Amino acid sequence: MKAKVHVTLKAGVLDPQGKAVHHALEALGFAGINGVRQGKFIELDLAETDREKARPMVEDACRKLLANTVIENFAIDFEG
Amino acid sequence: MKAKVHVTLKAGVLDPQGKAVHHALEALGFAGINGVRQGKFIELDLAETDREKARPMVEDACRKLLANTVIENFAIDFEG
Amino acid sequence: MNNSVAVTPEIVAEHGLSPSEYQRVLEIMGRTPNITELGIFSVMWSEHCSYKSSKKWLKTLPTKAPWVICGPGENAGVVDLGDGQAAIFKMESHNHPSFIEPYQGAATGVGGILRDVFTMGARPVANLNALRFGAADHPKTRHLVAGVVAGVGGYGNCVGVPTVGGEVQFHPSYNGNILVNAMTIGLADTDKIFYSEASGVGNPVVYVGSKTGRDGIHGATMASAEFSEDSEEKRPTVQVGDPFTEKLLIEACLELMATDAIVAIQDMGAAGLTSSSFEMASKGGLGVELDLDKVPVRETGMTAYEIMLSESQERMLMVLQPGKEGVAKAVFDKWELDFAVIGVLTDTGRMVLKKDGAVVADLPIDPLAQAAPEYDRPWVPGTKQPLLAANDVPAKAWPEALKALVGGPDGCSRRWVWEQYDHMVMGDTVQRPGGDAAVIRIHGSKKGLAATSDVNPRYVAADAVEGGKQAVAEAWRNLTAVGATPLAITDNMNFGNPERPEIMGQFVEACQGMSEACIALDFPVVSGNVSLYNETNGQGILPTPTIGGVGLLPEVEKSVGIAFTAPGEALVLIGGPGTHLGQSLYLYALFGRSEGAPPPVDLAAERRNGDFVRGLIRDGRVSACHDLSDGGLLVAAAEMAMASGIGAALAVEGADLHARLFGEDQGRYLLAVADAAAVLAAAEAAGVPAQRLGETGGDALAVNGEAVALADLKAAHEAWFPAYMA
Amino acid sequence: MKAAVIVFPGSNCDRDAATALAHVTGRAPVMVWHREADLPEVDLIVVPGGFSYGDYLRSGAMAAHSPIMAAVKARAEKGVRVLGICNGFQVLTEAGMLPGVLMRNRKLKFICRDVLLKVETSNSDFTAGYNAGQVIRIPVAHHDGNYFAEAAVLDRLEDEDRVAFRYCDAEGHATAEANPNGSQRNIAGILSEKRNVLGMMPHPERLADPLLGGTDGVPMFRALLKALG
Ligand SMILES: Nc1ncnc2c1ncn2[C@@H]1O[C@H](COP(=O)(O)OP(=O)(O)O)[C@@H](O)[C@H]1O
Ligand SMILES: [Mg+2]
Repeated sequence: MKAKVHVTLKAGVLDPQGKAVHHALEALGFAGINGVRQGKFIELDLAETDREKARPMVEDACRKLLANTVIENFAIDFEG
Repeated sequence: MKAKVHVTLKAGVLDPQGKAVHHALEALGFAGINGVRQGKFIELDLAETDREKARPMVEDACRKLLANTVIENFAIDFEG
Repeated sequence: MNNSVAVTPEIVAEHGLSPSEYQRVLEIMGRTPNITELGIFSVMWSEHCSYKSSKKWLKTLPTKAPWVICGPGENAGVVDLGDGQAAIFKMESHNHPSFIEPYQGAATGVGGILRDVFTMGARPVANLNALRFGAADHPKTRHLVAGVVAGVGGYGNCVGVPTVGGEVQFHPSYNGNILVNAMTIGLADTDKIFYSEASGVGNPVVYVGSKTGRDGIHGATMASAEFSEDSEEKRPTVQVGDPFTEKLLIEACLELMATDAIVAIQDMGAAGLTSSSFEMASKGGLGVELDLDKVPVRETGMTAYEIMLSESQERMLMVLQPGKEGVAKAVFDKWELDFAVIGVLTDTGRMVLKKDGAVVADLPIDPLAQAAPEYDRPWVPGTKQPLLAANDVPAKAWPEALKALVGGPDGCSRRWVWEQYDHMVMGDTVQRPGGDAAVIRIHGSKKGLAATSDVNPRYVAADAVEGGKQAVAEAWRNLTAVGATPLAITDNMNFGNPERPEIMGQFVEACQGMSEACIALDFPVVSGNVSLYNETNGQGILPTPTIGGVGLLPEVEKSVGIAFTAPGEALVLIGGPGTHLGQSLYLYALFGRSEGAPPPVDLAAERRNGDFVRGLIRDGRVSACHDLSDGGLLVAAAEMAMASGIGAALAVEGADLHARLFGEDQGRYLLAVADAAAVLAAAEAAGVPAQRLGETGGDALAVNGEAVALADLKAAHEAWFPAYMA
Repeated sequence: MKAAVIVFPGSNCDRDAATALAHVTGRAPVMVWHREADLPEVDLIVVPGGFSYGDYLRSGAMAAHSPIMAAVKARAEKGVRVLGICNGFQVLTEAGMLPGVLMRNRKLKFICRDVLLKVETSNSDFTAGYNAGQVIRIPVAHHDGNYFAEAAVLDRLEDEDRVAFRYCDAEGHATAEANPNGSQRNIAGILSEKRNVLGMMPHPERLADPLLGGTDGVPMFRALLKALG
């Protein structure tokens, strides 16, 4: 089973990468973009197949390592 | 409307970040992880509200800037 | 079974083997090769590995001097530094990958050259990079600059080797073909240098580092199509670098090298496991047997062909002393790197590969190496442009001209680039980027190493003999200008398609000019690399023989930089007045003209002037020194002033003031000295032309009473790159 | 003063820190491998610059969980001085020993150059060799030095006189132009509550030898030597 983790910056935290991408897109002539935020997407390939068993473990991994909760939120989905 | 773009390394391309995260998770005692891949998650806030009109523009942005299709794939979803 | 893919004429052609080359394959094998064997022939006989077009001419380069410990033929060149230490260095190109994926292409270029150096037992202590991009206004250029610079920095910064120097140039001939040449210098003890020659039948062959994936397999598209459905997906042509793993590999290899476990070692670079195992066995006159099932792989179902041809990064191959496997494994375990005994040396002279219990390839090593093609490609000498008289070049008011030169793409500050490189890590950087040559202290000693990279491709295009000479002379001069004794060079020969006689002519003539200069300056070639076929749509790059030079400072504290250190010092020009504007930056940048002969190099004068300047520096009589190159006297003076914030006033006489100020005559230096009279007297005694031109001081650069504020010059100088990249 | 320098597999300023310590204090530090669970008895622990474990996820994130960091934390709680430089600062924030985080530089580029710093407090064993308000020159070399913390945290740091250094101009003003990486309130280094832990992005060990271009890093090591004997 796959766990798909999205790590995104909390609202209110300045996102220099997103800002740079936004700027670059505008420079390339892409109009009508109000804003860009950039985050991380981490896919874990798990031996576990039961979502309910996997969830606490993945949440723990997010809190301990994958996200820095001072500035980031995380969201977990499962697939397969 | 939001366009959510996932940029991931093509299969077969070395993913040093994923490798490092995998290794670190194991070191932290998380077992049962077969593999980790890390990608980018980019959220574009668009003025456009029609998905079919927005798609070609976002695809173009992916090809021109957000992904290097020599080593990366991209996927686009819309929300809102 | 993939090894059963039939070898058809199409597949042979797809592997880049000509019919006559394939005929030789058949003779050597005595049968039709299977696909894995064909792949091995193909990479071993490729231009990249066999140097088939260039070998004949490379052999003419001077490679010897009493201080050369090891010249071309090993992973890198080795020169003696005295006190039991050696410098090991080489330059290598990663042009094509950097054009496709600038970040990873450049990053893996740095990774590759680092391995060439530490594989010989040296701790890498400095990196340089010579970069050439298309015209600044070409739509791709900015993106390529951003990616390449980030990639060079990303890799070097993480492994913790300072990137201390290099070059950046823009020219439309590189629009479709950028050049990324990376150089590494390492330090080793002379009694602990490691070579690639295998020895000891029965000794274990060991694989260490990262796992093997399907990276960069350049095999035939057709053959690959049969390997799998989604072959596109599985065969990225660009490798991704992992500098952290490289850092571990450096530490682990150096740790193991401190023991007596290693017999021979070779990095897996181009053509990966094939060329490393092949070259080690070939040099030792031995055979090798590998069990491909033991090779650590990152993906499932890899075929013998793929394993042998993969160009996955951060891997090394070693031959160990018998019984030392345990010692070695413990070191690699400590650094958490893969370690596997994958084979053994044999006395058969053959390379035998096994997979899934069966022999999948069996080829003779020596005949394959001996029969590697070597061509004497037709060439024609280049048409030499005539000398261009100074009065055929329009004169422009010098303040405007100077501002345009120091504030334009080719003359502006490269700070935007080198501030992205950690140039201080390792704590020995004495002269940071921005001067003539970088200087690092040899750790724990009073000595220093100087390093530079140089070539003026416009000169080479106008006259490859003089241009080749000039590139070597300029490297020598840059080392001299910091007070170093030039020791040796590495070169990176970047040219177009050698099958065109005029391109081959450029190569031949550049080698000829380089040789002359190397001999006259006692500055031999100890390593190098050739990159041919740099062209798109029949449009070749400017011929670019990049020269990486290394020099030694007996007392590093005596090195001088380009920045003035005090007001009120005399400015002394060593060498004659400026006269030559042909192919100058003045002519090119201000008038868009590439005309005339490049400045001729008088090697005897070059040597005499340089030896004199070095002597003055060593005697502590010079406080700042800059050689005159692009932009001539006035650009040099401006750079010295801008670097220090101290102005200068010059009095320059004679007709054709623009040539006096901006001429690019060779063999010249501008010095700031406290005692001008003594320096002029010494110059006269040594037969060296020297002239007092003025004095340091103030906050402007003045010529014959007319002044430009330093602040304005500096603003122009620092503005171009950041504004361009913003 | 006995000092230890922690060595992660990707540390690359460990030797530089050791060289500077030995040069200034006359005594070479002990190098301690990241897998050790225990530390020798020392007065100062340096967590050096580099790329601890490659730092591909977030700088310092993985190192913060290494066995040795548990020991470093325990010692810090007992009052042992801990100096985190560059990656070391990132590790200390990720380990929760200092508040806030170091994000990607505002301009997204790695930046290596000398910067000017205003010494905000001389009230610590690290900064006692400088005068408060003094402007010093020290190099930075980082990709992730953009200091972020919530406003309340920043206020508290200031109230408690725990901002050690700020990026500034030649006159000591913490201007936006003088800020190389976008750090909030131009913060370049902070102290822990007990003032025995300092994290800073600039590299004092890189300017502790005139041959390398300056000696503004020396007073830090001298002050530590003075305080710790
Ligand atoms: N232009 C050159 N001048 C001198 N030596 C060269 C040149 N090109 C290649 N060599 C030498 O040929 C040998 C093989 O080069 P190369 O295949 O690039 O090395 P590697 O396999 O280590 O990458 C090296 O010793 C190199 O120094
Ligand atoms: Mg090599």
